[in-house]
Amino acid sequence: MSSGSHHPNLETLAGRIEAGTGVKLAHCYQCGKCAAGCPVGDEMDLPPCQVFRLLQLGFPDLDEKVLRSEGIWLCLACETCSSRCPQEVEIPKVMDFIRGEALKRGIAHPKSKDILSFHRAFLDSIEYTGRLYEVGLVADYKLRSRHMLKDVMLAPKMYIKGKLGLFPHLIKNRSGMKTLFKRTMGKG
Amino acid sequence: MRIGYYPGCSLLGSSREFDESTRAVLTALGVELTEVSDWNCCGASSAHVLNHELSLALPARILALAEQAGITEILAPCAACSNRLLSAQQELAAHPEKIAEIEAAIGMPYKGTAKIVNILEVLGRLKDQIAAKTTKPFAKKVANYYGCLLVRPPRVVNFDRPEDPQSMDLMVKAVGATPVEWPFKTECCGAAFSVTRTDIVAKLSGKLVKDAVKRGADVIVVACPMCHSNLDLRRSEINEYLGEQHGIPAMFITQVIGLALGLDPVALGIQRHMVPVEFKETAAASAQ
Amino acid sequence: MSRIGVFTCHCGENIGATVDCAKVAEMCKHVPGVAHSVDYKYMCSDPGQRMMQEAIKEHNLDGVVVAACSPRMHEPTFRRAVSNAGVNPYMCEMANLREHCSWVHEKNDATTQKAADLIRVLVEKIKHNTPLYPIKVPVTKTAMVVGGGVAGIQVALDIANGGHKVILVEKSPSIGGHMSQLSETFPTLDCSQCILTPRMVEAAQHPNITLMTYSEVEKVDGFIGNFKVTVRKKARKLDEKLCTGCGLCIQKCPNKKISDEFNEGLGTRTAIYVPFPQAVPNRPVIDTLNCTFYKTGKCKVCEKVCPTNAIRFEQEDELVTIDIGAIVLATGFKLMKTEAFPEYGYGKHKDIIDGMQFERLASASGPTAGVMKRPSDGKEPETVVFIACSGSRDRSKGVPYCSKVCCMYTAKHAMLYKHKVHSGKAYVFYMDIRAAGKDYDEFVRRAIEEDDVKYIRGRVSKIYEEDGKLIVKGADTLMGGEPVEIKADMVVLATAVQSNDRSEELAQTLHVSYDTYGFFAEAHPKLRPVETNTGGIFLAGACQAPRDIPESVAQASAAASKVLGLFSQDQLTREPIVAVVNRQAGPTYSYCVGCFLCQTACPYQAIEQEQILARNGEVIKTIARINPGLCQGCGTCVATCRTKAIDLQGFSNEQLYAEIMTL
Amino acid sequence: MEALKQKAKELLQKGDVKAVLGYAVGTGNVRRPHFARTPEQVDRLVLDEKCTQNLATYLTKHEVKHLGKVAVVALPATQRALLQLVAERQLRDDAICLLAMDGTEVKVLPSGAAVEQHLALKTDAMPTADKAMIEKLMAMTREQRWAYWQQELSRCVKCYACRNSCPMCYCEHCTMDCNRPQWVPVASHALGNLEYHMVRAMHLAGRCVECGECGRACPVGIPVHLLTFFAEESTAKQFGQRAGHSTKLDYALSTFKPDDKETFIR
Amino acid sequence: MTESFEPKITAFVCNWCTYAGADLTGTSRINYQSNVRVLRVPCTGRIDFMLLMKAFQKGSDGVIVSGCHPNDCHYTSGNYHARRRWMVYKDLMDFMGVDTNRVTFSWVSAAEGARWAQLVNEVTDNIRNLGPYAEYKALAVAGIE
Repeated sequence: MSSGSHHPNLETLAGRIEAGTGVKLAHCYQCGKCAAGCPVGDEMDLPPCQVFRLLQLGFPDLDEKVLRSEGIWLCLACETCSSRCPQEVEIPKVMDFIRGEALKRGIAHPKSKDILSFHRAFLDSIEYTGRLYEVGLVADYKLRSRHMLKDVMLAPKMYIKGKLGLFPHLIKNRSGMKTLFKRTMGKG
Repeated sequence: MRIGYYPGCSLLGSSREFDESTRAVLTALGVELTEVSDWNCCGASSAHVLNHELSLALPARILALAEQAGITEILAPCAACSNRLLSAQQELAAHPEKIAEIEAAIGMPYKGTAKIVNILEVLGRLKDQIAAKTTKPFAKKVANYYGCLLVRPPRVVNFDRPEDPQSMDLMVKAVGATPVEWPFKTECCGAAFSVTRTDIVAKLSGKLVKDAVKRGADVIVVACPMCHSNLDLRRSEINEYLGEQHGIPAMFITQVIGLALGLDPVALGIQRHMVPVEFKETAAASAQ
Repeated sequence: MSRIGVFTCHCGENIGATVDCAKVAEMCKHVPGVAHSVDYKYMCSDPGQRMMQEAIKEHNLDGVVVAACSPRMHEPTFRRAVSNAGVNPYMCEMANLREHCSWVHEKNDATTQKAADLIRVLVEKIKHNTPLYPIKVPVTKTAMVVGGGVAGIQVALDIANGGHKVILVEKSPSIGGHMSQLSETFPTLDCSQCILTPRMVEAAQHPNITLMTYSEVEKVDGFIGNFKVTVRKKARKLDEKLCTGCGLCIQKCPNKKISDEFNEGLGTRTAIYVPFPQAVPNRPVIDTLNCTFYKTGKCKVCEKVCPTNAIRFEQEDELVTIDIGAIVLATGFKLMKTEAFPEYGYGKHKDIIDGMQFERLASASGPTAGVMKRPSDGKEPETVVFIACSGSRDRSKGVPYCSKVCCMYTAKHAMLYKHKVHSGKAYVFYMDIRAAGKDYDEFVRRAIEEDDVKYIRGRVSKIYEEDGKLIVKGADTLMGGEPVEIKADMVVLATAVQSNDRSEELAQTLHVSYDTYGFFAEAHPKLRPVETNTGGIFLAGACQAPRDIPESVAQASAAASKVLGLFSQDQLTREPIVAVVNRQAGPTYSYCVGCFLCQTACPYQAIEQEQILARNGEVIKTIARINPGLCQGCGTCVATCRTKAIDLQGFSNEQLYAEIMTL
Repeated sequence: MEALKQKAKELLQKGDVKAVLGYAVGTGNVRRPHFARTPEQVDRLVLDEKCTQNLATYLTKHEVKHLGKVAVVALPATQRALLQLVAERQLRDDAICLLAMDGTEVKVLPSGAAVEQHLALKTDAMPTADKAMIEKLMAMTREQRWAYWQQELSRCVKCYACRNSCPMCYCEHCTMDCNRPQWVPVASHALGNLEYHMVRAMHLAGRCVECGECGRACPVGIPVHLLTFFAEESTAKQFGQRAGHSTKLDYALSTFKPDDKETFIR
Repeated sequence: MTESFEPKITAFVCNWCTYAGADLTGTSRINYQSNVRVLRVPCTGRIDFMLLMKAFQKGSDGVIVSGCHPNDCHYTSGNYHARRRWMVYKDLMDFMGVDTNRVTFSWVSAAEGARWAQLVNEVTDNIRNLGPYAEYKALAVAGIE
């Protein structure tokens, strides 16, 4: 008679987070241990516990405050928080999810641009070659981020140390890689 | 011992010496490495940020290739790679309903049977042999730096203990080094912000370098290419941030063992570091 | 041929308005075996009962069906009435015409027919009823209390003062438990030993109390009123009767560097020792794991110096079996150790201690004589951080529950520290302050307002050592998760209260149920809080869940009152609704084939083995026997038995079969 | 075969056992049980694919118990039966001595523990034909199944051959013999037959060692073993406990887990 | 037959939960159909599967078996044993072609008066739709004659 099964409400962000990551926001009881141990906690405008608090209430304006924050882009996924969380909440999974949500809504924090450029350049690199081509990645990142001068001093040194290949490593089955990206990212 | 080998992208480029020293040491110990053919990038540090499906499919392709080659155990020296492979494998084991979609994406069957091991696990099995073959004891004071991805999240990696891990400490002891007691073995170095937020990397890695020196370490030993990049490639930024000049080298555990086994430093890629591997005469060293 | 009387009750309008009671009575007259059938306005009234009793005599009835309300309501009433008229009470059954018929159905013929059906079924049942007699079980009026902490002492004293014998069993060498280790107690800050030791002495000297210290319960047989408990008296290695407790052996023992359990490892003791100066009984024990003689075969200094020659190196454990009527479990708790905290250094930092260690540091009788000195270097700590909820409310540490006492004792600790080190700084990291209790919240406020203890709402993520200080990395969630870093000299973890070691083993020995965390389970969380599901076994104190002293003592007195209630009768009277195993003449002896598949089906471990012996003592057959003292009459074994060798009195196979065959 | 005889003789000669129970050739070239009490009688033993009977059935009989310790030529199902009989305290562990074939080798299994170990290496799959038949029945509509069993059971004459051949039907006083109350009608009519076989299957759920002896024993060819097989499989599937795997009693229907999963209780 | 068919329903209920729950139905004056006849036993653990067979033999068109919810058994575990027995028995009945739609197992607590009424009504309606249990009745008649 009684049904114990629980279905997340997909109308709410909290519900979509639960459906997408398996993390139930209500498990967070605001002890702050995540914020206390976070290596970038003092850099964040919203530390992880605040992110959870704002999302827990389910008010759209508070959700948006989170999605617009810079802090969510600073999460390094170092898993310090989740491995110490007394409630075993997988916080980095939620961070991944809400970054995606912020992008989808087009309200990601302006400072996320650099970080995003890097990740996009990274994935573009492997989409075409199968493996990460570091020189290409950095060049591409510079174009995207317009930080043209960054690290110009480092490259020659690395080249001397034999750490920079001039040509990308291509895998054989590059069409397979294309398919893989197409089926997961939905782009071709 | 025969074992599958997934070097990952960093080991082809910025961390070549990790690849070189891993191959050199394992060959010297009689381990035969079978490289996964036509492997791709695992997507580490970027795929999971942008697309969850992709962060499953990239590692799944590697694991499927390994299965096809009959590999039952894969060594992924890069901590980020081994972490991503394990995460994907466990998620697919917990959600078998996702496998069909992943198989379609990678265009081959996926079973998820190969066991993924990190470099410390493999070296740990060979510890007695390493101790026995040590000809040039590495008589240094060592700050063992494990970083995040080797031990966290504990539910995924299930390796060593999540705080104050011991495996690398035991390993360096086996080759004559003295591990220093320090609290930052698993603090984050800034990882993927190496390129984008060098300021954060300088701050986080700076804390590590400073404390290691303070506690009397001669060298910081790592088992992760990302950690190494931040502690080595980014040293000038670190020193600039700290306003102090720290020349303490950062070495891969495989290099340390290689030196102890008496292998050629060049074959171990020692010369590739930005911070030169040079030691002051220390008490520990002169005692030898 | 049975002579059964049927008495149909109108229950005023309650039945009468819906069911045609007169018609029912008339219909029942024609049921075979019914000798008398009438209807009446109120059967349960005095005239109603009298009428029934007269009818029994007049018509010489041997069974009665009262068709009225629910048997759960008036079965005892009518069975008593029938009994007073000289018919066995179990020859009376009730048909539920009210709750199951008139109140729930329309007024029509079908409802009246149903009423008659319900009666007919029971008439057939009664034809197969047999007179049953209440089971009388003698009661041994001696109680055993397991655990000699404050709860156990209170139970023992209350029962003893009620005039009954008590055996108080304690596993350690002295009674007193955790309370004897405490410095002061909240919320009054009175000295723990000052209030406890008089009770300990009172228990030791009470003529009705026998102390069995350094002893453990090994085995329990029997049932309520009739337990047989085997206690292992561990060898103290001395003759307690000869020993005067002079302490010379302790002074002279050369082995002085053993970590002291009573001082939570913060002090040392000798190999022959009493746990603490006020120990009751004041008799030492030899710790054979650490004693030089047991390790090397040489020493025996204690034997040489003992003025009464009381040392007995060859003494062995002794097993004693005692008849007991009731058992009270008061085995207490343990605290989670600092080793359980990876993020706080796995217990490797000496200056990170648990709450009980702090009690010893603060205690005037402790290793520092109550002077605040941190364990690592004996310096006075200038900054102390207290962390509440250490391991409690922490599912990653396997303890999702609240340990209940930490909020209060952490406030007390901070206060005690501030009273001893006036210039010191005390910080408390907490999640919620749970100070529900008389004068409790006022106490916490006092710590904050008068003793200037800084409360920070947040958990601590990591503690590490740097330059002789402990760096405590926390966050203040009231400031939006702002990281807070405190350089402390000592950190006190209010670690989780857990069930005692081996509590599950003890529960299994006693057939008492326990929860996921090893705490003993009460029979009902609200209405039977000190009883267990096993008759005659009761609970007191923190062995059931985390409890503070006032609660433990209250629960102890409650458990004692239950025991005294049980002991107020010479015999227990139990309903004869129990299972029985069929017996026959030889060569069959019983339908039971002795497969004992029923044994695990019984929730009460009431199924025993019985050997049928030949004259020469040879075992002919082993069959099941139901212990009527333990059986509660559920009948699960009956439905499990293939040979129908077990039957349930009052709900027998024949009775139920007859009922169905009447449908 | 010679190895078996050799072992049997050894056991008898050493006085370890009083008799060896095995198979011999009976009239019409059938295999019948054979008690060999002397080395000479051992020579009549045979063991081939025609030997199917579960000999465990005999060991609980008074007459056999009086013989003293008996070694049994034990097929896998016989081994399971013996373990279950020990678990149900009908045989003493030290009264067991089995002669089991392990490939071509003869093994003496002198205790329950040895049998457990021996059996642990084997997988006991239900005969394919029986499995197929159960599947076929389950694919039918309920009405078809009812009709099938009514048809089959209509031939039952209540001779109790199934019960008597079953190693687990050792009860001296069977439910069928109950007359107060008379749970199951004695006569072999549709109701009595259905009830008899239902009761037997329920009583073997969690206890059936799946030898199929009852089915082979039926003189009118009713596949009654499918009922007990089904009950045993249903039990094993739902609770993970199986009969005849251990000398420790682990009877699914007198144990439970608080989270046993079913779908039909409202 | 179909129009005037009133099913005969037998309920085996435990004393502590469902019987008490049915008492509460009465106390709460919740009306339900009168086809059911309740047999009281101490615990669902007491309910021998043969009682169900006997109920069908005596012409029941439907049977209800009900007791305490898991974890609420007055005898702590009788209902758990009962549940296992039913899990196997239901399978077996189905295998032998007995109509398991006519047997309803349920948990009704002492507090669920309304639920008892609802259960009885639902079962009664359901059995009324299914019609008389002719198959078994034919069997029983053959048996008795």
